[in-house]
Amino acid sequence: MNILSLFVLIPLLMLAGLWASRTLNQTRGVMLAGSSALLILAIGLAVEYTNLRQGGATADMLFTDSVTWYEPLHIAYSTGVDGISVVMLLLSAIIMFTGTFASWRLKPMTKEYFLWFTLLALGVFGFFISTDLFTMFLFYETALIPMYLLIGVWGSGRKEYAAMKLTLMLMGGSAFLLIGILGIYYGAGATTMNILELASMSIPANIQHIFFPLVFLGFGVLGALFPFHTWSPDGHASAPTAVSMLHAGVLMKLGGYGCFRIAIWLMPEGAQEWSGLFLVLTTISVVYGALSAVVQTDLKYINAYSSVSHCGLVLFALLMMTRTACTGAILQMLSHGLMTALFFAVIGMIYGRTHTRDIRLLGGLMRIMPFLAVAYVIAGLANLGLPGLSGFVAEMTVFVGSFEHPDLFHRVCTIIATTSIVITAVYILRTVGRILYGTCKNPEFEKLTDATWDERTAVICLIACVAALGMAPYWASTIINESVAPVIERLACS
Amino acid sequence: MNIATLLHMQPEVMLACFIIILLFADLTIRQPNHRILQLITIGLLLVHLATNLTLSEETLFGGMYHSSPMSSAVKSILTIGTLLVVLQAGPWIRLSDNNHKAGEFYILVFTTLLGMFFMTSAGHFLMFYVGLEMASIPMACLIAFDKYRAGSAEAGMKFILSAMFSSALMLFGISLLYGTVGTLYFSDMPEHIVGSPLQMGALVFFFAGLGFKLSLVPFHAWTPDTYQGAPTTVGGYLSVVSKGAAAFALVNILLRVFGPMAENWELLLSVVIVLTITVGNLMALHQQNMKRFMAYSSISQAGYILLAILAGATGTAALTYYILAYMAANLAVFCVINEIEQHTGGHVDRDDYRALYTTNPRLTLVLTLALFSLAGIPPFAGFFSKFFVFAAAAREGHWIVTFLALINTVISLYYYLLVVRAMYIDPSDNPAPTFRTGRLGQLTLVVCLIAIVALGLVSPIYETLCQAAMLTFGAN
Amino acid sequence: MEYTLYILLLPLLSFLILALTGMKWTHRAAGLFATGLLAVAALLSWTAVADYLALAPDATGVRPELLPFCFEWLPFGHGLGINLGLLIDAPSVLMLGVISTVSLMVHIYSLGYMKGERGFQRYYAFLGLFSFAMMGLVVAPGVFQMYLFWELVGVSSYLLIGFYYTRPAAIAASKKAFIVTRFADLGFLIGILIYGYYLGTFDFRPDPAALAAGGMMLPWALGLMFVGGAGKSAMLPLHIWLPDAMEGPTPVSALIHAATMVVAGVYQVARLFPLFVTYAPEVLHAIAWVGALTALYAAIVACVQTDIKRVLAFSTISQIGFMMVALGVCTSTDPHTGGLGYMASLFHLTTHALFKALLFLGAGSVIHAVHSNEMSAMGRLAGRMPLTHITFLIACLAIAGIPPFSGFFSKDEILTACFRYSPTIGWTMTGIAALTAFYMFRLYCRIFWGKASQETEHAHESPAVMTLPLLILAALTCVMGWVPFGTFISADGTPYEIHLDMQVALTSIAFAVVAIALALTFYLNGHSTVPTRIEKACPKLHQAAYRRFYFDEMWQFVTHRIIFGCLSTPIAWFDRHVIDRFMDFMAWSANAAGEELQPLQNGRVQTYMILFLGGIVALTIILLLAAEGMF
Amino acid sequence: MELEIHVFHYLVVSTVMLFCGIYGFCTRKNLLAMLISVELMLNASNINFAVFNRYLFPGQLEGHFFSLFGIAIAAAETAVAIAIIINVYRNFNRVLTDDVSHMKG
Amino acid sequence: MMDLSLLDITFYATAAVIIVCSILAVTTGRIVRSATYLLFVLFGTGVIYSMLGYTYLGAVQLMVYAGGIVVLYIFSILLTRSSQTMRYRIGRGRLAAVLAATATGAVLVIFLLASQHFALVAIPQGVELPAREIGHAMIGSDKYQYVLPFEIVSVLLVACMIGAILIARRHK
Repeated sequence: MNILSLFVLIPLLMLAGLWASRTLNQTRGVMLAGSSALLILAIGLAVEYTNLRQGGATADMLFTDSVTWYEPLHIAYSTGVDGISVVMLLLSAIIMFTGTFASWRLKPMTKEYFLWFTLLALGVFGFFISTDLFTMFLFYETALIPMYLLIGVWGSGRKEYAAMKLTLMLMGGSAFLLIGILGIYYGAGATTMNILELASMSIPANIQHIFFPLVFLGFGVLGALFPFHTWSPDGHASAPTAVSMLHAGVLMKLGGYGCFRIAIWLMPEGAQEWSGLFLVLTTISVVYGALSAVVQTDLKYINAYSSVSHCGLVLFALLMMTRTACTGAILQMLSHGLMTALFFAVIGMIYGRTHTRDIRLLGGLMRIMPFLAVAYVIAGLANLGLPGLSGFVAEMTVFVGSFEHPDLFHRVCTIIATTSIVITAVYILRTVGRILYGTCKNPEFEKLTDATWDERTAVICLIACVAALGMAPYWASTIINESVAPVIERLACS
Repeated sequence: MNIATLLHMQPEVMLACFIIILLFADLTIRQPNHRILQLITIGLLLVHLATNLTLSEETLFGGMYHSSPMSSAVKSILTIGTLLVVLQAGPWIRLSDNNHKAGEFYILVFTTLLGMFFMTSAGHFLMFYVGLEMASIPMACLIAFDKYRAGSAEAGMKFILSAMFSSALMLFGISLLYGTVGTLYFSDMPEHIVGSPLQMGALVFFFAGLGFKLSLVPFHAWTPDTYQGAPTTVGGYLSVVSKGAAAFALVNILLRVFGPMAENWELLLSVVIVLTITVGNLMALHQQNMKRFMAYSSISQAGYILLAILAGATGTAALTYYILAYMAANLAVFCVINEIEQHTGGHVDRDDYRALYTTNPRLTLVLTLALFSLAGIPPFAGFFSKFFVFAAAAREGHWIVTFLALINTVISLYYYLLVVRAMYIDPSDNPAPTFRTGRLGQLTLVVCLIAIVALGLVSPIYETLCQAAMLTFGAN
Repeated sequence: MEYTLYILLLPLLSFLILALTGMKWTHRAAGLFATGLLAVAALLSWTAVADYLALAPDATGVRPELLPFCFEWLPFGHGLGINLGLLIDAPSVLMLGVISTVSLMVHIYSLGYMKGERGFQRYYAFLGLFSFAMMGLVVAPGVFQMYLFWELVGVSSYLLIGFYYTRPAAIAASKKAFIVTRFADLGFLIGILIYGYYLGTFDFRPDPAALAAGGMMLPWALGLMFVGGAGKSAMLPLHIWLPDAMEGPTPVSALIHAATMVVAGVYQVARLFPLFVTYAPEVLHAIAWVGALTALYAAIVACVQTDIKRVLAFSTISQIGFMMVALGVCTSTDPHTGGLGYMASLFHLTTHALFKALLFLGAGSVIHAVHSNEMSAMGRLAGRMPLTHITFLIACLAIAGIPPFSGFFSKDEILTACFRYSPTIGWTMTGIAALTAFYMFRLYCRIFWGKASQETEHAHESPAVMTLPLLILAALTCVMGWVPFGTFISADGTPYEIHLDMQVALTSIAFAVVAIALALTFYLNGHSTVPTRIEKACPKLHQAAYRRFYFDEMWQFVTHRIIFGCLSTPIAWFDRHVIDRFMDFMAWSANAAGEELQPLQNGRVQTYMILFLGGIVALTIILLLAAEGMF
Repeated sequence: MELEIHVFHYLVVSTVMLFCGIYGFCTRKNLLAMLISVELMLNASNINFAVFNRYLFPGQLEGHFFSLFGIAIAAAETAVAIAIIINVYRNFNRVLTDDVSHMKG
Repeated sequence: MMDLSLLDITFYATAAVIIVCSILAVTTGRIVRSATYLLFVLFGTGVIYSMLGYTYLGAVQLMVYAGGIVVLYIFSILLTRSSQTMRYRIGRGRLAAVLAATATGAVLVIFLLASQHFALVAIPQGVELPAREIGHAMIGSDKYQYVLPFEIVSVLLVACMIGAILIARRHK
């Protein structure tokens, strides 16, 4: 039994356990045990992976394994991880762990909620461990659909609309994706769906030119690529806390990861051909998202647009196709995942108390709920790229890497993209100033309490991770950088 | 001719014997006998399923009858479908209006099934035609089975008139074909098929007849009215078993007879696929009545089935697999609709399903998963079947059609989610009361559920079908 | 000198401990704890200064640069990466000494000033963070570390300005400070990117080969980096945040917005000075003009402000302008031939840090006594607050350039350097120096003399814990000028003997004395009508100066009207109403198409069969046409 | 004695018959009248089979038998259709398509 | 101008009757007449079968259709009082659509048939298809023999009978 399969097996066991659970405490127990197990597993994997690498393992992917599944189509359940997957798995495990705590007191239908939640996590983990096109796609879609119910049933506001919009747009993206996958498979004349083997084949350039944009767009929708990002504000605004966390924290990363792992790695020539157009779109995403966030009045909208901007930066960096930029992109995924989860967690907790997310109605929370307020500030600072927190590391890597591209057009795009850090500061500080500082505008709020222990656990975990990545980025940066290398080499050859 | 010949067509012969057994049972067992008859039918179908193991290629009656591993597999699938339909018929057939007609119901079901068997293993157009009619005419009786319900009568009328119209046109098409070819044996025809204009016309006329059975746009219009009016159980039967047989018959004839005209029928199919999926989806958006809704859903599903046919020999395994996966999901949905209809006094509107989760969580879950499977959401069977179909079509280079079909999955997801939304999200003042599903109903749902989950994850099923397809059509 | 690491770590420790557990501490314990840690850090810094100066210079008189600690923090690949470490050389130890000294003074002072304030622990935590960041900035061996701590400094400044977070003005000011500097930092960042790309390193001392190859892009890199420096150092037109930053507690203003953080820009240019001089002299001279303009502008505005902290803030801007000018007028690294300004600038930076901190702390003491920032609430405080008065006077004399106080010496060097570069700039700076003397004494008079107000009735001298730092700083101000600064620090590291250019010195003294005299006549007794009359004579000018020449309004216009009004709001609208609507439209059109198709399904078999027939006919025709090759 | 009529002439007759049937089916509102029209359509194909068989492929009796079975099946169909129409009449009291079109949309 | 033999004339006369009666059957306003015209068409078809030498087929045509089905029609017409409801006609728009579709279809089919260029063949008259041959073909199981469909049709007819009775039977 491969260690990686445990990432799928544990959620499956959790699903069974949840199904069987009869009381609220049993449900929580299953979730706690399962998500802790996953977290430990992810950490263990990270340690083991690092050891192996230091021990001189040079294969592109480690822990590879493959079980033939559908012989006629060469579909296999193949697994394998490189540095990128390892950090993504770690991220997912962290978010799932904290998400469990963030929804500790969720009502009603707690059991069902966690069932869907775990199914979503199953999809995410499966996606990151897979190296088979079909299996990846399978897990990808598995992760998408629970969103509908999670938002629709447990969400708030215009939840039905938002849930439907999100699901349909993402599924629309996956329609593009599927045709792209088939294009790769048949275009390469392949006898395998394993990415590692496909990467060693060469797909004809004309095929790449057709299917690269489809795959990129397919994943790009999930990565909030302009102009297909509009599901994100509504979806995030309506989703319950932990779902926002998991969605913005992990699910949106599936987009970036897929773009890198499938679109760019397998179709380098297509990537070169199309990078111009997509670069423009992602640059727009970066600036546009940030500018839109400036005038929003709903906390979650602000953060959703901020996610558009930050995830745009991920795709932006990937398209720069330099090693440093791609490393930066992955770091940005990691960092954005953590800090945006933190953000959504805190926003959700504030919303749970005040029942409003309108920044015009909030104020003076620093005095009423200092813990949450401080957490919010930290999340905000991480978002605007304060050194010592994760955002800085990621953004700097992205910018330095993007600037490595000697082309003037790329340079201009980079410079335009850097302006987002100023705009980010504007909307973060505006929000902080409005809701945390100042005086309380609603006497009702004076009675509100600060975070409970479960919420504190979630928030502290996330802050710790954000700070850890921000202060000691060497490990993450190095293992990502190593793993990015094969892709860049392939790009360079094309 | 000898007895051995009959053994080679054992599925059909057995089925014919079953009809006689049922006839006698119906006459000899005292009324009300619906429960016993149901059990007998189930038993007979199980026996049939167990004994249907022919995997060799057989040509009997001078080419009139042709069975292949694939047709054998299809027959098994159809039998399973029928079994599931019979299993879920309980709550409906025991109604006081119907319980004395149970014998007729099962006989008619068997007759139509027999017709479909002949349709799928025909080697001659006459056989095919007779099989087709045998699958249609008693079906009309089944549709009009609730004869004191206006809807059922109306549906029966629409079905029989449409069926006659389409079969007349198809007959005309066959006659034209005969005029150009000079024979009606499938195996002798391809050498005379040259793609002359008259043959093209004949192809379209013939295709329309099967398009009617498959409810392809623009030959689909009877479908919603019929599904809505027909007894729900029959609706399920019609949507799955009848469609499956027609699909296989179509691919069989297109490949065996019209093989030289592949270019023509690929174009024909492409147009019809896009129309079918799109129109089916668009029309389904506005449906409130669940049966009608499922009718449109089945129209759009037929488009995907056709997509597999478009892939030709490559697609046959995907086609059969698709039918299987579709059958599991669709019959689960119809079973749930039927249960709710029978337990709430005929409520079949989507609004009646509001907040169903609060009262009947398990039923809701089954329905949800079935709908997800229909929409092609992993890890359910529908996802795999759709993927295989798309893969087959893409492999044959039908990228644009595949792409349009894929885009359409998004629309279909929308309307399936509307149902899910009604059940989980929308509030309701008086949701359907909590009720217990009967044993056989539960069994149906469990079987469907297992199929929905396991069909995709367990690969040997598809691989077996692939082998059968390879043996039959030489496709790999 | 490995212990220098602890100079950084101690404030950080103070920050971390107070931030994580501060709420559980008593005010007194927290304050003493932080102060104690900082005192140790300060002691270590002084030791470091001493140790460094004790190092034997090499043959040319240059002291070695030490790198006691360095590690790769974040690798980027291609040999690039962010290295964190400590670069110990003359400017950095000097800065360490200055920062830790002022910071210690402020820590001690705040024990009294902030007594009883809500969030006292938080205050000390932030002070610790700031001290850590500022010292990290000055010891940076590379430009990226500088940027990193630069941002941290910015954020601690933000947190401290917004310390009174329930006051709307403080919130707005903190936001403004951060965003304006952040905007400037964008330039810094892009500069760094260019620097790193073309020179292949982020170190301050790039490889000569790389310099030769990538040197032509260096003016851009340096110019853009200076934008960052200009933002931090409140150069025109990015100065607008500094006056508003006075909303923070006064000791904070003393530490951050007078002595240390705001001179980061100067320090940055000084750090990059060799590159500036060699590869981008034109940028350097542009900096000089920016500095001169800023100094002039700020001095004029300072003359008419009535909030004492604002006056001090503008004076700070003006003085930083002096430092910038000093750097900008350099033409070589040799202090004897054209590199004098470098030494002068850093000298002035040091003296200014001390006397400006003194001024602010003194002002804080006054504010503490009268509970107001407005001049109108003060007057005749000399008797009531003798210690404050004396120390404040010393500082005023220092800034006015009256010997023997420290300001005189450093300013004199600056003016000398200016005159060497160009008489125009020399005379301009001399004039500005006179203006400085004028407005400082206006301030002095209106606080300590002039008319008494109601608030002054109950004013009394501050506690010892506040006056002690004043006295220490005053003492330093007195002696600092006599330090042979040039022997320790010069542009190329070689010792330089400071000698007064008597002509320049006398002129500037004369100007200063006249200006002081004028100020005393106008404001000493508080009855002179001259100022009012001048005000009346040119109301527009006065108004303009009072409103700081409408820079805030301009920025307000740019940010609110253009960024918010013309970009953000339309984009948000566009997103909701065009892009999102387009997605909705697609859904809607599918729905509408479905509805349009409904009539076909009219329930009549005839219609269905017409459709059927029509379908057959159409399909046949399509097939025929296709066979004819029509498609 | 030989009959020398071009096949085409028969085909014209059958085609006209077919389309008459179609026309009738689509224009009539009475269900029985529609059924009568369908009879015409079915009959048309039968003629075709017989004619093709006799004229073009006289060797075997395929068309002949097709016609024969066609007649039988048509009869069966008609019987069932009439039964259903009678049932419709019982339910609706009328046999007009306009009345029997409650299900639509 | 080709000269017409008696047989030709018989054929064309029959064809004319068939066409005219077809048209009348679908246009007449009285349903009983419609059924009668249908009868004529069926007779005409029977005549054509006979002319082709398929006397057996002609006989079946007459017996099953004329003897069975048309009678069934008449009964059901009376049973459903259909004669009263024949006045309802479809709207003009739809009529135009039907006419257009029908006419296009007819033209298309005739065009297709014409494009095939069937050969002109003469068939001998008076040569009947022997009933023995038909019988052999009907019960044989080899190629060109039809016992299997024959048997199936019997099952079909049984099923239809059961179904029709089920539907039409009035009481429980």
